[in-house]
Formats: sequence, C-alpha cells, structure tokens
Amino acid sequence: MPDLGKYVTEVLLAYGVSIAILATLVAMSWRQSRRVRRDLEAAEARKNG
Amino acid sequence: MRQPCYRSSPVLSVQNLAVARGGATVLAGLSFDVPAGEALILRGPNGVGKTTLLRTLAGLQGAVSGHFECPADEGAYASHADAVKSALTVEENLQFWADIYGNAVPDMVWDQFDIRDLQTRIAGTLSAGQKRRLGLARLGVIKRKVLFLDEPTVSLDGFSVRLFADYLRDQHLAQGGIAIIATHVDLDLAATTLELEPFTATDHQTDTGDEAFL
Amino acid sequence: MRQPCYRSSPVLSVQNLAVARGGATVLAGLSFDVPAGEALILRGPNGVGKTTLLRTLAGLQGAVSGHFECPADEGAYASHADAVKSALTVEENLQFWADIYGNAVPDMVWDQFDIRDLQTRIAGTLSAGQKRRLGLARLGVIKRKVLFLDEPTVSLDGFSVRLFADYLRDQHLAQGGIAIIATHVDLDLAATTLELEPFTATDHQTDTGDEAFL
Amino acid sequence: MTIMSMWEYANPKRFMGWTGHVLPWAFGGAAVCLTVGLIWGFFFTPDEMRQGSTVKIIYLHVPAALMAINAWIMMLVASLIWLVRRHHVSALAAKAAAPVGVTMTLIALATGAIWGQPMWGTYWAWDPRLTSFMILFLFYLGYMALWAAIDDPDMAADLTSVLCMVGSVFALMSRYAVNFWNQGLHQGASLSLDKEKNVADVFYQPLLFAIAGFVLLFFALVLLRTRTEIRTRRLRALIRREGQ
Amino acid sequence: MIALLHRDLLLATRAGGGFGLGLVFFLIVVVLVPFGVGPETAILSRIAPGILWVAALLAALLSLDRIFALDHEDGSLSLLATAPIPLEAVAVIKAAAHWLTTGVPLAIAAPVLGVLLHLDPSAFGFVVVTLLLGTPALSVIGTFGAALTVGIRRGGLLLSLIVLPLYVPTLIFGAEAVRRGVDGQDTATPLLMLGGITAGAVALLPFATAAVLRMNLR
Amino acid sequence: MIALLHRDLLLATRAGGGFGLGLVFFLIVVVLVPFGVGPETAILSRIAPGILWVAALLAALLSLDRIFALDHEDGSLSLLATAPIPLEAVAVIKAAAHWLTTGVPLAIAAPVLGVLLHLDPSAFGFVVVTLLLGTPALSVIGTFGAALTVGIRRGGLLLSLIVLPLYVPTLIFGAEAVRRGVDGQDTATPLLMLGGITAGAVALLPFATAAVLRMNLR
Ligand code: HEM
Ligand SMILES: Nc1ncnc2c1ncn2[C@@H]1O[C@H](COP(=O)(O)OP(=O)(O)OP(=O)(O)O)[C@@H](O)[C@H]1O
Ligand SMILES: Nc1ncnc2c1ncn2[C@@H]1O[C@H](COP(=O)(O)OP(=O)(O)OP(=O)(O)O)[C@@H](O)[C@H]1O
Ligand SMILES: [Mg+2]
Ligand SMILES: [Mg+2]
Repeated sequence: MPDLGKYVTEVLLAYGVSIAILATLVAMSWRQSRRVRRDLEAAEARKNG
Repeated sequence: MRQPCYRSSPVLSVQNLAVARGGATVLAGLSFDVPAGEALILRGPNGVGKTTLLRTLAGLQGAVSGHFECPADEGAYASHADAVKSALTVEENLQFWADIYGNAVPDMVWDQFDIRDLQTRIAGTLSAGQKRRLGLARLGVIKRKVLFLDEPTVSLDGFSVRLFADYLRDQHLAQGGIAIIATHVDLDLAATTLELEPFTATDHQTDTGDEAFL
Repeated sequence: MRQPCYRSSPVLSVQNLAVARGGATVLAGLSFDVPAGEALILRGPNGVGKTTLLRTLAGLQGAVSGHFECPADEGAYASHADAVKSALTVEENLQFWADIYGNAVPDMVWDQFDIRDLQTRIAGTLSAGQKRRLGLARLGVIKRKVLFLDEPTVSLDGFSVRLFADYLRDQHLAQGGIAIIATHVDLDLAATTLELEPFTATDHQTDTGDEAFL
Repeated sequence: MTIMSMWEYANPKRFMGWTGHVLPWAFGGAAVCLTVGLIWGFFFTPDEMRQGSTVKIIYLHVPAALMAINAWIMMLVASLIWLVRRHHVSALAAKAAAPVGVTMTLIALATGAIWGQPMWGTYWAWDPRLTSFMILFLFYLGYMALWAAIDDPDMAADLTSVLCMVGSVFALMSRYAVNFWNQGLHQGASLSLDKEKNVADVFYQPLLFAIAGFVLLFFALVLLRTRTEIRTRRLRALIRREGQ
Repeated sequence: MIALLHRDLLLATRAGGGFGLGLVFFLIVVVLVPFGVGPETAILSRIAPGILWVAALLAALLSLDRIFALDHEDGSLSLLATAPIPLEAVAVIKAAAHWLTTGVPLAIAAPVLGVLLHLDPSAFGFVVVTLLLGTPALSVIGTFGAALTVGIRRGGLLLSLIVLPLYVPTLIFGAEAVRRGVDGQDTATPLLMLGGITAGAVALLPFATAAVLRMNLR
Repeated sequence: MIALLHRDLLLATRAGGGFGLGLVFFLIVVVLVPFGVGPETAILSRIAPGILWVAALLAALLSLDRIFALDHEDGSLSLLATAPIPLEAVAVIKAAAHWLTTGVPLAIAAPVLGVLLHLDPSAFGFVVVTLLLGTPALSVIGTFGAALTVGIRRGGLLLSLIVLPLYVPTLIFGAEAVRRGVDGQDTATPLLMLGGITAGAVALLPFATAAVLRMNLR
C-alpha cells in the first residue's frame, strides 16, 4: 500500500466508486447477456423440436 | 339528486324517469321493469339519449326526476371506452379488476371471450376488436348481476358478436342476471326492445339546473 | 419502403402486397384492382389486418413487399378516430378541412350527413353517433376520389347508415370515385367483397424488420 | 476472389460470428491493460508536488472522460449509418453504447467531484468542462429514455438517430456557450502534442495503459451488449412466430 | 385496494410510465438555474435551499396530471367509481402511489443535487427531512387538484395553476426550516408547521378529493 | 396553411385551450421563488434575470406537449399528413402558433413580473428584447421535441428531458445578455449568438421535425 498522505479518503473513494460502477456495468451486461442467451436457446429448441 | 339503489332481489324498476345531458333533459317519462334473467335492448337514433340513460342507471349521474330501484352493489357499466391499460398485458388487465372486486379470474373467460391466445400480449398492441373483447371480458370477471352496456359490440366481427350474445344468454341471464343494452345492431337475444324516441323530452321538460332562471 | 402513387386515371391496383403491424407481417399476397366508380368491402375477423391494410394503402405506413398504384393526391383516410376538435363548432371543424384542401364547404353536406341541426353546436357536446357523422362529413368536404374507410358506420343508427350508403353510392361512386371499406356490418352497396382471412401471412412470410435476425 | 464490403460484417449473423471470437480477447485485453495501468499508477508512481497523492485519480478520471465523449461520437456515427444504410446492427450498437457511455460520464463526474474537494475546495464548480459534461450526461439520459419509451424497435432506431444528430449539434453549441458564460478552473488538455505542458512521463506511461484499458473495455462491453440486443430481437421474432 | 396500489406502481415503472422522470425534471431545473443566474458560488449556495424546494415542488406538480387523467381517458375511472371500494380509498391510494414514485425519490436525490448548487453541508440533513415531511402534503394536495381538473382534456397547465397556490404554505415552511437550520436558528416551529400541514392534508383532503371526483363523473 | 395557423390560434384561445396558462405558470414560478429563497431585495434583484429566463423556459416547455399530441390523439395528424400541405409547413406553423400563444405573451409580461423580483430598472428592456429574440428558438426546438415524442402516451416529462438540454445555449446567451446589460458590459456578442441560434433553429429544425413526424406516423 503506497502512502497516500492526507488524501487517503479521496483517492480510495475515487478508486472504490469507479471500480464499483464499472463492475456493476459489467455484471449487469453479463447477466442480461446470459439471460437473453438462455431464453433464446429455449426458444430455438422449441422451434426446432 | 342521486337515486338510492335499494337492496332487493335483482330486479330493475324504473318509474317516470327523466335524464339530462349538458343541462338539457333529453329523455322523460320512462317507466319499465326488468325482471331477473331478462335483458332490455335500448334502441333509438343517434343522440336520443341512450348513453345518458345508461350512465344515470349506473349511478354515474343524477336523474332529473322520477326514480329507479336496482339491487345495491350489483351494477356494472361498460361504456364506449374499454378501460384497458395499454401498458399492461391482457392477463394483468383482467387480474386487476378481479382483485378490485375480490374475485379470481375464472378460467372460462379466456375461451368465452376468445382471448386465450392473447393472454400475455401487451394490451396496447391489440386491434380494435381484440381490445373490445378484452373490455367485455371484464364483465365475466367482476360477475355483477346488473349490466349496463353501451354499444358493447362496436368493432366486433360477426363471430365475436355471437360469442358475446352466447355469453349473455347462457351465462349471465341464465344465472338470473339483468342486462340493459344500448345497441344499433341485432344481438340475437330473446329480449324486450325499448324504442326511446317516443320519450324524447318535449320543450317544457327541457330544463334542469337552469329552471330557476326561467 | 414507401410505395409511390403514380398519377393516372382513378384506378387502384394492388399487386402481391404484404403489410405489417408491430413488426409482424399480417397479410400477404394481396392482389386486386378497383376501377373507377366501384367500391371494395374488406371483411375478416378482428385482428386480421384490415386497419393495417388501409393505413398502408393511404400511405401512412410502408408496405413489406409488393406494390400498389393509386392516383396521386387523391387518397383520403378515415380511421377509427374522428379527427374532430371538441372545442370547435361543427361548422368550424368542416371549414378547417375545407381550407386545408382549398375547397369551400358544399352546402349539400349538411343534409347529406344529417348535421344541419348541429351546425353551430360545439363538437364536444355531440353524442357518439353525431360525432361520427361529423367525421364522415369531412369526406364530403375534401372531395377526394379514393376513400379508405375504416369501420365508418360504427355508432351510427340504421337511418344514418343508410344515409351514408346513399352518399357513397349516389355521390361518390357515381362521380367515378373509389372506396375501400373495412366493415363488419352490411352497407347495402353493390360492391365486391374481399374476404381477408385467406391472405393471413403464413410462417415464412411473418417477418419484416426482424427478418435480418432470422 | 470477391472483395467483401465492410458491410458484410454488419449482417447480424456474421456479426455474431466474428464477435464471438473477438469478445474474449477484448475482455482479456481490457483486463490486462486496466490491471497494469491502474496498479502501476496506484502503487508505483510518485506523488505530484502540488496535488499530492490525488494525482492518482487521473488514471480513472481522464480515461473515463475520454471514453464518455468517444462513446457519444460512436453513437453518432452508428446513427448515421443506420439512417443512410439501414444496417440493423449499427442501430443496435448505438443503443448498446449509450449505457456504457453514460457510465463513463458518471465515473468522470464522480472522480472529478472527489478530486475537486481537495484541489479546489468544492465538489462541484460550474466550470465549462465540468458543465459540458453535465449536459452530456443529460443528453445520454434523454437518448436512453427515448429508446426505452418506444415499442417498435425500428421506429425507435429512427427517432433516436435523429435525436442523436440534432443533440450533437446542440451539445457543441452548449460547449461554446458554456465557455462564454464562465471561464473555469479546470486543467487544460495535457495529452496535447506540446511536450512542455504535458504531464511528466512518470504519470504519462501508466495513464496510456489505463486509457488503452478503458478503450478495450468500452469496445468489449459494446460488443457484448450489441450481441444481447441482437439476440433480443431474434427472440422477439421467434416468440412472435410461436404466437401465430 | 392493494391491487390498485400495485397496479399504479406497476404502471409507473413500466416503459413510458413516468417513474424517474420527475427525478430527471428535478435534476434539470437544478442544472438550469446556474445557467440563468450565473456560476458564482456565494449566490448559488445562498439560494440553494429555496431552489431545491421550488424544483421539487415543480417536479411533483408535473407528474400530477397522470394521477387521474389516464384512468379517466380509458374509462377506468368510471368503473372504479362503481366498483366496491370507496372513492376516498381510491384518492388515498392514488396519492400514496404518487408519493412513492415522486416524493420519496426526490427526497433521496436532493442532497446529491444540492452539491451542484453548493448547498451548505450542514443543510443536507434538513433538506432530506423537510422533503420527506412535506412531499406527502404535496401529493395529497396535488391529487385533489388532479381530481378537480380530471374532466378537462390536457388540463395540465390549469392543474398547475390551481395547485400551486395551495402549495405555498408547504413551500414556505419547508424552505424556511432548511434556511434556519443552516443559520443555526430554531427549526422546531417551521418543522412543526410542516408536519401539521401534512397531517391535516392527509387526514382531510381525500374526502374532498372523493367528493370532487363524484362531481366530475356526473 | 393560414387555415392551420388560424385553427391553432382559435383552439388555443377557446376555453380549455391553454392560452394564457403558460403566462400564469410564469407568474407562479416567479412568485414561488421569493417564498423559497427568502425576501431579501439584494439577492432577489441579483438573481432576477436568471429566474425570469428559467421561468419563461419552463413555461414554454410545459405547453409543448399540446403542439402535436392533441392532433395525434384525435386522428387529425394522420389526416394532415395525407393532406395537400407539406409536413415541413405543418412543423413551421405549429411552432409559429406556439410562439404566438406562449413566447410573445411571456416577453410582454416579463417586465411586470420583473418588478416582483426587484429587477434592476435598466434591465427591463434587455429582458424583453432577449425574450423576443430567444423564444422563437424555444418554440422551434420544442416543436422538434414534441414531434419526437408524439407517439408516446403522456410523453410530457420525457419531452422535457429531451428538450431541456437543447435549450441550454439559448438560456445561457439570453440570461447572460441581460446580466451584461445590467452591468453595463458589452451585450453585442450574446445578443448576436442568441439571434444566430434562433435563425439557425428556425431555418433548419423544421426539416428534422417533419422527418421525425413521418417516422412517427408510419
Ligand atoms: C466533476 C468534475 C470534473 C469533470 C466532469 C471533469 C471532466 C474532465 C474532462 C472532460 C477532461 C477531459 C479529458 C481530455 O479532454 O483529455 C478532464 C481531464 C482532466 N481533469 Fe477533470 N473533470 C472534473 C474535475 C477535475 C478535478 C477536480 C481535477 C483536479 C484538480 C481534474 C483534473 C483533470 C486533469 C489533470 C485532466 C487531464 C487533462 C488532460 O489530460 O486533458 N478534473 N476532466
Ligand atoms: N403494436 C402492435 N404490435 C404487435 N402487434 C400488433 C400491434 N398492433 C396491432 N397488432 C396486431 O396486428 C394485427 C392486425 O391488426 P389490425 O388493427 O390491422 O386488425 P383489424 O383487422 O383492423 O382488426 P379489428 O377488426 O379488430 O379492427 C392484430 O392481430 C393485432 O393484434
Ligand atoms: N355536453 C353536452 N352539452 C349539450 N348537449 C349534449 C352534451 N353531451 C351530449 N349532448 C346531447 O345530448 C343528447 C344525448 O346524448 P347521448 O350521448 O346520450 O346520445 P346516444 O343516444 O348515446 O347517441 P349515440 O347513439 O350517438 O351514442 C344528444 O343529442 C347530444 O347531442
Ligand atoms: Mg352513445
Ligand atoms: Mg381495425
């Protein structure tokens, strides 16, 4: 851990907030992708089978 | 001058009723009885006052004079508008009315009103006639004994009209219900017809709120 | 894929047309000609695609495939909605459409559509059928040769229906006009009837915007 | 040999094909670059003399700000392609990029605000650059709300495309207006070619990695989300067929 | 009754239902004010509590016409009036749905937007508390106004005109409480008044609303 | 074409047509701000130009959804689209009608309301001039937004969200010109910019509006 001096909160907060927002976006995109993919596969199976 | 609806056996009885629209009396001197299990068809040219009469009987507006009795808490009104929420699905629309009236959605409505295929469709994407069928299906859900129907078959195709007539005859009336129906088409119901034109209000009956100023 | 309307003698000619609603093709393989002075009645159950077809022909939406020819600048569409402004009087409503089309309001419309008595009434106070008559009277004002009518007689009483049929037969068609009419009731016109149900789009015709994804 | 036009790749099926292969690499590259850039920046760069350790925020703030603008530009190009050539994939790519762009805007705003407290003594100032970002944020919100409000996907694509184009013009005008309205506190562009004014190399190199990471992450997310949109459309079409 | 609340919340959160848009309007007003007034921190922070309250009030106002108008247009309202639930309950539920979809989000968002206006940090708590205390009154009063204008097509602006004067006391006490809080003065009186207005409005206005609805449906 | 303008003005001035309500909304916002901000003359007069412009903008905004929505609902819009006048002309006429019923009254009323906010007397002229110069842009931009959202039921708030960012340059230059005028600074640049925005918007946006209308009617 580097010495962040008197700005510990600010720097950590900035990193924390940004990474949290990015992670949320990635997670949401991924979950949505998986859900749609599953639904689509089910629909294809119904169509073909 | 809201007329009270007394609790009694489902019989609708109207005595010397006069109804007004936009400050002018349109119909006067109406008297009729509709016993349980019977329907009454209201006929008359456009603008004679059918909608006005139905709204009065349904308790949505007051009568000018005369009075009527109908079973308390048993009336249901179906107007030109369908009361269908475009953003909800067909099923959610019916479920809402079922909840409001404390019923469940009976399974038979899906076939009775030919909307089983549409069950999960967003109501906003229905065609005119399909939306109308959904609007009518509400009647099958809320199970009221006295129906006031204002041109219920507008936009319906022949098959759907027959389907609806069947519902009225075999389900609603057969179970002792009452229906007052304003319509211009032939519904193929064994029902009395009331021609409204003779009851058009004459000049000296034509004033309501304004009578103080005359 | 808006289809052009070529200028020619008033004849409507449709070749192998397919039309879509909400991203799904509802009717396909339609071909018909309507010569000047004739009417075509569209029939079919609710949801078959009558409204969709009329909107396509009136140029309000694009066709999926096929094409049609109709006299340029001669089409007029009358939908479920009446395009009546509640805040204007009956006369002002008609005058507006006359101005837009650069005509005068012909005196005969007042009788032809039985609205002479209503001339100075605020349109918002009309009954359902009276409003409909006003909506139809617009057709007599704008004098277009090709009419696309979507259930024009909804809410009209028997007398008004006959009056409107008379207008179509004796005025519009007699002067070489064309009318395509979607309706569930019998209009008593000498007209060809086109049953739309056989043209319902089958599976492999069913995609429009989505075809890229199949 | 036939020369394949670039539009061939925009065919949904083809698009699903090649993106399927590219996607893992894009995500992998993004992860590598972000890890290198952020760890290098966070752990192995010195403090700046005036800003102290807050300078480390630059590795998040600047890439996010860059991508926020670039995402909008990408949406503009994709909208134009849709309007001119009607390639469904480009419309869906524009739709897919908006949430990513708005997230980037949000990160730039959040890190900037957090940075502003120690540097300027306030979380927010109506500085031109900050203000234009706020306006950009509003444009993103309006754009996404319009997509969400329209049912017919092709019509939604048409309308949002026009909004994107008109909005871009007004965003530029707002930028100019805001400059006129208030001259600000914010740093000038430090990535300019003028070496003198640039940030020192120690900060510069990890920053480049972080920027590359954000670019790749943006690319990967847009691909992923576009794939989801394409699948949604196909699912819609299939369900409609079943209904018949 | 729960069904009605459930449906209204469902409709609000469906596409095009308008949930969150009140919030966005709030954001936009707060952003526009500096463009108009100029960017000076001192002035902005001085007027921040007032602007936040006025903006919240306008945001609440603009979503009022959805309360009854949609139900009126598609005929649901006539049917609800003849359904076996009292119109008073309908009025309460409608106001509750409006508060949940507008008032609560506004109160939560206010501190964030306060940052944009350089709101004094000590005021954040007061803004949230006064908004939470005051917005129920805004919803109930607004529901009454919506019921008054329900028969009028596109009555939105008329509705604003009728409702805004009714909002004045709530606004005065709400903004005053925040300003006193910032200045370290006594806030008990304005907070009490604010609570009193809300309590009174919630207890009494639904009866007026129901009465007005009955008249309008006649 | 004159017929359309005539009808729209007629509809606006008929009962329930909404003429004058924009004005009243303007009045109300201006009255509310002192309740929120507090009664100190110095602050009020300092923020008066900005508040007047923001209020005018909100008042213009709120009447936007009437521009096309009513015609869409009753089917007139489809008929206008198939009538023998170009949709571009419809767009221009609609914007003109909106300006005549909203922008002009606002510009005329602004000085009167300025008194309530202790607006500097030297600023009155500037307020009127900038509003007259800027409100046509607000109407034209708003018409575009209204065309975008015409198919969306109760799209009013969405419309605000879309239109407000587009209003930013107009607002900035308008309010800035007034403020500079009061301070005795050079007002030529902001006035020129304001005129430029209006001219550009009036010349180009109707085409976008017509295109969007066509898409929406499809
Ligand atoms: C909410 C507040 C802020 C926003 C929206 C914001 C936005 C931006 C934007 C748009 C850029 C442009 C990137 C580019 O053009 O290259 C940027 C760069 C930058 N910002 Fe901020 N900023 C904010 C606050 C701050 C603060 C408080 C600081 C530090 C005191 C800061 C320092 C920088 C630096 C050093 C750059 C890099 C300049 C460059 O390389 O171009 N920013 N910011
Ligand atoms: N927005 C939409 N999304 C999906 N499907 C739709 C949409 N609008 C209409 N449909 C469907 O398209 C079909 C054709 O509708 P259309 O309105 O043309 O029928 P119609 O023949 O006019 O029926 P009606 O006699 O009931 O008026 C119907 O099955 C309808 O359910
Ligand atoms: N607001 C009003 N002001 C004045 N007169 C009105 C108003 N509303 C309706 N009317 C008139 O009252 C009469 C009765 O209208 P009502 O709607 O009851 O007729 P209806 O029998 O239902 O006709 P339709 O068959 O056309 O639906 C009509 O002549 C109508 O013109
Ligand atoms: Mg009627
Ligand atoms: Mg139809």
